[in-house]
Amino acid sequence: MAELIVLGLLLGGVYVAVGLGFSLVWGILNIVNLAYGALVMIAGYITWILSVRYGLDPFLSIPVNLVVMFAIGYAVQYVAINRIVRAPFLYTFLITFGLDLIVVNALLLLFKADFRSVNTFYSGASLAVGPLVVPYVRLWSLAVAMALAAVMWLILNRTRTGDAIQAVGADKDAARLVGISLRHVYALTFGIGAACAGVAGPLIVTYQAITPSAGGPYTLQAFVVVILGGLGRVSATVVGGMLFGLIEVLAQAVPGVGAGYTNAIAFAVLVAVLLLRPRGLLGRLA
Amino acid sequence: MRSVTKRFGGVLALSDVSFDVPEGQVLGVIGPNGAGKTTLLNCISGVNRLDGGEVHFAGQRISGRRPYEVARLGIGRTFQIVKPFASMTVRENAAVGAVFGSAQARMATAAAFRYADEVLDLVGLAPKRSLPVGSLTVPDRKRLEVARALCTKPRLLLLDEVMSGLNAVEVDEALEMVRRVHSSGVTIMLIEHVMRVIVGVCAQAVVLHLGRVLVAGQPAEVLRDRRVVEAYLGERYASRHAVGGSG
Amino acid sequence: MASATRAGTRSGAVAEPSPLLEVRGLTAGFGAGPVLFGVDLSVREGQLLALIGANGAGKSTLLGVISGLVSPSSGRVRFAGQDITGAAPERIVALGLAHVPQGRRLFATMSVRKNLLLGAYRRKLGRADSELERVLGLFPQLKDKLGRDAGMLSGGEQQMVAIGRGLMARPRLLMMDEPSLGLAPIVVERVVEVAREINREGTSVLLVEQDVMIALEAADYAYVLENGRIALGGPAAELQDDTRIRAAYLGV
Amino acid sequence: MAIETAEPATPALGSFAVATAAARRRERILYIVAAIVLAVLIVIPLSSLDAVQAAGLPLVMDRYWFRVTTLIAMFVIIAGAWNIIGGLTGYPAFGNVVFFGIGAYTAGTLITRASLPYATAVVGAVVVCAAVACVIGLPLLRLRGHYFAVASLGVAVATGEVINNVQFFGGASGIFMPIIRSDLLFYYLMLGGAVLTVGTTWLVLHSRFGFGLIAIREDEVAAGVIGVNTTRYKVAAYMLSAALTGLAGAIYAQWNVFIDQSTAFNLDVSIDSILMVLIGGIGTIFGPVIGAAALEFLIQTFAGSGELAVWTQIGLGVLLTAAVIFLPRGIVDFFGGRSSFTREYVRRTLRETGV
Repeated sequence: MAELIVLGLLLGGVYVAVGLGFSLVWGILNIVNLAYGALVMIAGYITWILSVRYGLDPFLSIPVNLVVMFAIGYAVQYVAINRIVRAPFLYTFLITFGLDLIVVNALLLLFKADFRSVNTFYSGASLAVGPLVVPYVRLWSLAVAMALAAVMWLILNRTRTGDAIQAVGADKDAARLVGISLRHVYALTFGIGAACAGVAGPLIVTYQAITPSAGGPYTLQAFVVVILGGLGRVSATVVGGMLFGLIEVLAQAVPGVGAGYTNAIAFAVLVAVLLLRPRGLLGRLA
Repeated sequence: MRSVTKRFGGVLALSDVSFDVPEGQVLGVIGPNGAGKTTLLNCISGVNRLDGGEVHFAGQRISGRRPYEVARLGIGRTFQIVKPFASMTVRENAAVGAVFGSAQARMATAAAFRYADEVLDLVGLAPKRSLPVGSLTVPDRKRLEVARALCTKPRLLLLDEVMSGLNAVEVDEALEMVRRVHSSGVTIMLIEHVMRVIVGVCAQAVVLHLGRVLVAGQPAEVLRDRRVVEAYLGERYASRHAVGGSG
Repeated sequence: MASATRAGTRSGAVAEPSPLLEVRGLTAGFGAGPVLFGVDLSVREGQLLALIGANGAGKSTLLGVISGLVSPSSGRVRFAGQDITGAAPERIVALGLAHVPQGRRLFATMSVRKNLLLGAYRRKLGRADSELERVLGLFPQLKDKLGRDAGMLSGGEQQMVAIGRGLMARPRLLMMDEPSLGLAPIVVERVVEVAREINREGTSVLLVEQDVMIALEAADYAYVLENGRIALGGPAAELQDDTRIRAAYLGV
Repeated sequence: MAIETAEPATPALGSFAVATAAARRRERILYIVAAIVLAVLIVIPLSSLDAVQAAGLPLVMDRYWFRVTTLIAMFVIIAGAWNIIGGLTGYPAFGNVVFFGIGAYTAGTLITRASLPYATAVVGAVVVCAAVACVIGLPLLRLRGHYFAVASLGVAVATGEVINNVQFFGGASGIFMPIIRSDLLFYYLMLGGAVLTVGTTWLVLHSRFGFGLIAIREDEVAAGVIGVNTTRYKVAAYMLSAALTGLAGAIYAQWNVFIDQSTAFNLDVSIDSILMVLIGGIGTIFGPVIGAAALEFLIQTFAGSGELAVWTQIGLGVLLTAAVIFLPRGIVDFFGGRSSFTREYVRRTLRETGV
C-alpha cells in the first residue's frame, strides 16, 4: 500500500506541474485552454532537440523552455485570444481548439509522428527504500513541480505583477481604473501559463516518449486537477494534483481495472466531483 | 407567508417573515437596500429554496416547488435586473409567456401571439412590437418584463422595482400601467423604492428591514412610523426631525 | 434646456485659466440607446464640483466616458490640456485623473493594503509608502485592517478604501461616484469631510451624488443632470434653494 | 434597420431575430433553394443505376463522389443534431460523438451478435442512444458553461475507453459486420437522415418545444419563471440530439463495415460538427447544412495522405481561429438578413469581444 501512495504522490507531482499553468489561465482569464497539452508537447520537443543536438540534460533545459514558452504564450494571447476574450465561453473554447489543431499539425510537419524520448545516464537509476523502488527521475520531477508551485505563489503574491494579475482576476474594470493595461496583463498571464507548460514538458519527456498528438491527455488531466482542487489559489492546484495522482494509482490497483482505463478513471472522477461539488474542493470556481 | 426564513451562508437574508396578500389587493413591500425584498420574491417564485417556514398560494403549499410549477399555479414575476430573451423580438418575448405560463394560458403559438398583442397594448409597447429587444430603452424593457409576466395569465403578479431607473414622467406612466393591470383583475405585490408609488397604488404596505417585517399597515401611516424613518435615514436624522410616535 | 450658466467661478480668479477637465457636446450610451445627449461640463483647477441628478440620469455613464471605461458616440473630453476622448483608462489615470467607481468595486479577494498599493500602480513605487501614510491619516480606522481581505470590511470601510485607492494615484482630479450609496449618515459625513480636506490640499474633486443636500453643502459649483442633459448649473450656494432642482428630480 | 410596422402573420418562429420584410423574403429564397438542391440530390445518383447506364446516360456520380456526398450528409445529421442541444438550447455538448459511437456499436452488436436485420438494428441503436442520453442527461445538464462542455467531453472519452476494453463489444479489435455493397443504399439512408434532421429542426423551431428551448438558451431562470419545465426540456433536447447522432452512427457502422474505438469515438467528429454549425450559423435551420457541406467538402478534397492531410488540419485550425474572431454568428446569419458582412460588423464584433 505504501508503495502505491508514494507512486501516487510522484505521479501527482507531474499533475501539479501540468495543472498550474492551466489553472492560472482559467482562474484569471476564464479561458479553458484546450491547446494546453499541445503547449506541453512543444516544450517536450524543445527539450528533445536540446538533448539530442546539444546534449543538454532535460532538467537543465527548463530555463530555455520557460523563456521560449512564455514568449509563445504572450504572443498567442496578445495577437489572437485577446480579440475574443470577452466573447461567450464557447468561442474562447473553440479558439483554443483551433490553436491545438495548428500546433499539433505543425509539430507533425517538423518532427513526423514517430515517438521521441530522451534518455539520460540516470534514466534507469532509482532509489531503493526498503521494498520501495523509486526512480530518481520521478523524485526530481516532484521536486521541480513543488519548486514551480512555490515560484508561482511568490510571483502571484509577492510581486507588483502578481498583484496586477490578481487584480485583473478580481475586477477587470477596477483594474483598468488603477492604470492596469488588460491587454498586457492578459498576455502576461497566458505567457506565465505557457511557461508552466514549459516546465511540465521536460519533466514528462524524461519518463515518457512523446508524439505531436500526445498532448491531449495532459489537457484533460489539467482539467481534472483544477476541478478536484478548485481555482484561485496555487495551493488548490497542488492539492488537486496530488489527489488526482493518488486516485489514479489506487484505482488502477483495483483488480480488473488496468492501465487501459487511465482516461476513463480521470473522467469518472471529473464527472463525479463536478456533480457533487461544482465549486471544487478547495478554491472558488469563478 | 408563514415565518419564511432564508439564509445565504452565515447571512440571515429573511427571518420569520409572515404576512398575507388578500386576493385582488395591491400590496407594497418596501425597505432600505439589503432588507431582503428581492430574496422574498425569489422564495415565493421558487427561484430560492426556503430554509424555514412555508408559503401558501390559493390554499396550496407552494414552498419547495420548482419555479415552473409555481408559474403554472398562476404566479407571474418580473426581475429587478431585466432578463429579456435577447434574440427574440418584443412580440415573441411576450408570446413565450402565453405559450407557457399558468394553467389558464398555455396557448397554441397563434393564439399566444394574438394574446401577446393585447397585453403589449395594455403596457404601451404595441408600436414597438417587431423590434429586437436590444434596441429598447430601459423603461421599455421594464414594460416588456411586465408584459411577459402578464402573458402567463397570473392570478398574482410580483413586480420587482419596476420603477427604479425611471424619471418622474416614466414613473407616472408605469403607475398608470400598474393601475390598468390591477383593474384587469390581477392581485399585485409590488417591491418599490419610489414612495409616491406605494402611497399612490398600494392598499397595504409591509416594511422589511434586515430580513424582518418591521411594520405593516396603511401606506400613509407606515411611512410616518418612527421605526421606518430610522431604518431609512438613520437614527440621528429621525430624532432630529422628531418624527411622530412609534405607531 | 437652459445651457450651463457660466456664472462667476471662484472669487479672485483673475485670468480665465483653461479648465482642468472640459467635456464638450458629449453623447454616449449602452445597447439601450444613448443615455447622454450633448453634455457640456468643466471643472476648474482646485474646484470641488458636484454633479447631481436623479437615479438613471446618466451620471455614472458620464464618469465612465471621462475615465475611458465607456466609449462616447460623439463629443470631446479634454484633461489638463490634452484630448483624452476615448483614450484607454490606464493612460488617463497616468495623467492624474482617478475615478472611484460606483459600488466601490474593490479587489475583494485581496488585502486592504494591496488594494491601496494598487492605486499607485502607475507611479514610481518609491513614493507609494508616503501616499499610504497620507491615506491612513485621512482614514485612521483602516490602520488595523490593512491585512484583512477588502471584501470582509463593512460598507463604510470599503468606501474609505475605494477613495484611498483613488488618492494613492496622487491625482490632480478625483472623481467619486455616489460615495454615500448604502452608507450610514455619519460615514457619509466623514466621506464628505475627506472630500473637502483633499480639495483644500489642492486636489480638484468631481463629486457625483444623488443626495442633493450632501452634494450642495460640500461643493463650490454644481451641475444638475436630468435625462442625460445638463438641466442647470451654478454656484452650489445659489442652487441650494433653487426650485428647478426639484423639477429635475421629480419632473414636476 | 427597416422597422417592420405591417402586421406580420405568424412570423416563422425559426427566424428568431429581426422579422424585417427583407429577412423573411431571404428566408423564403432559402427554403426554395433547399428544395431544389434536395430534388437534384435525389435524382442525380440514379444515373449510376445499371439500367440508366445501359441507356447511355453519362455517369454523373462515381464512387468517389458517392463517398463524399454520403459523408457530407452524415455530418449534416451530426451537426444538425448538435445544433439542437448546442445551438437552440445553449448547452454546447463537446462530447456528442459518444452517441455516434454508441449508435455504431449498438447497431454493430445487434447485427453481429443478435443477427438482427440492418433496419431493426438501426432503430435499436437510435432507441438505445435516446435512453442513454436520458440517463446521463439528467445529472449532466445540471452543469453549465465550461463544466457541462468538458463533462460531456469526459463522458465521450471514458465511454470509448470502457467499450474498447469490453470483450462483448469486440474489445480492442472492434466489430466486423457482414458486408453490404451498395453505395446507393447508404447514400439515400444518410440523405434521408439529413432531411429528417433538418425537418426535425424546422418542427422544433415552430413548436412550443422550440420556443421553450430558445427561452432556456437566452435566460434559463427567466424561462423557469414563466412556466418552462427547464429540466424536462433540456433532457428532451439532449435525447433528440443523441437519437439523431446515434442514427448517423448506426448507418455509418454498416457502411464502414468495421468499427473500433478510434473510428466510432473520434473526438474530431464532435469538434468538426461544432465548427460546421458555427461557420454555417448557430441556432438556425440551414446553418448546419451549409457548414457541413462546406467544411466536409474542404476536408475531403484536401484529405489526401501525408503532408497534404497535415496541411489541411493546419488550414482547419486557422479557419476555426479566424471564424471565431471575425465571424461569430456564421454565414447563414448574413443570408438570413440579420446583418450584412460589412467592415462595420467586423469592427463592432471585435470591439464587443476584444480587449
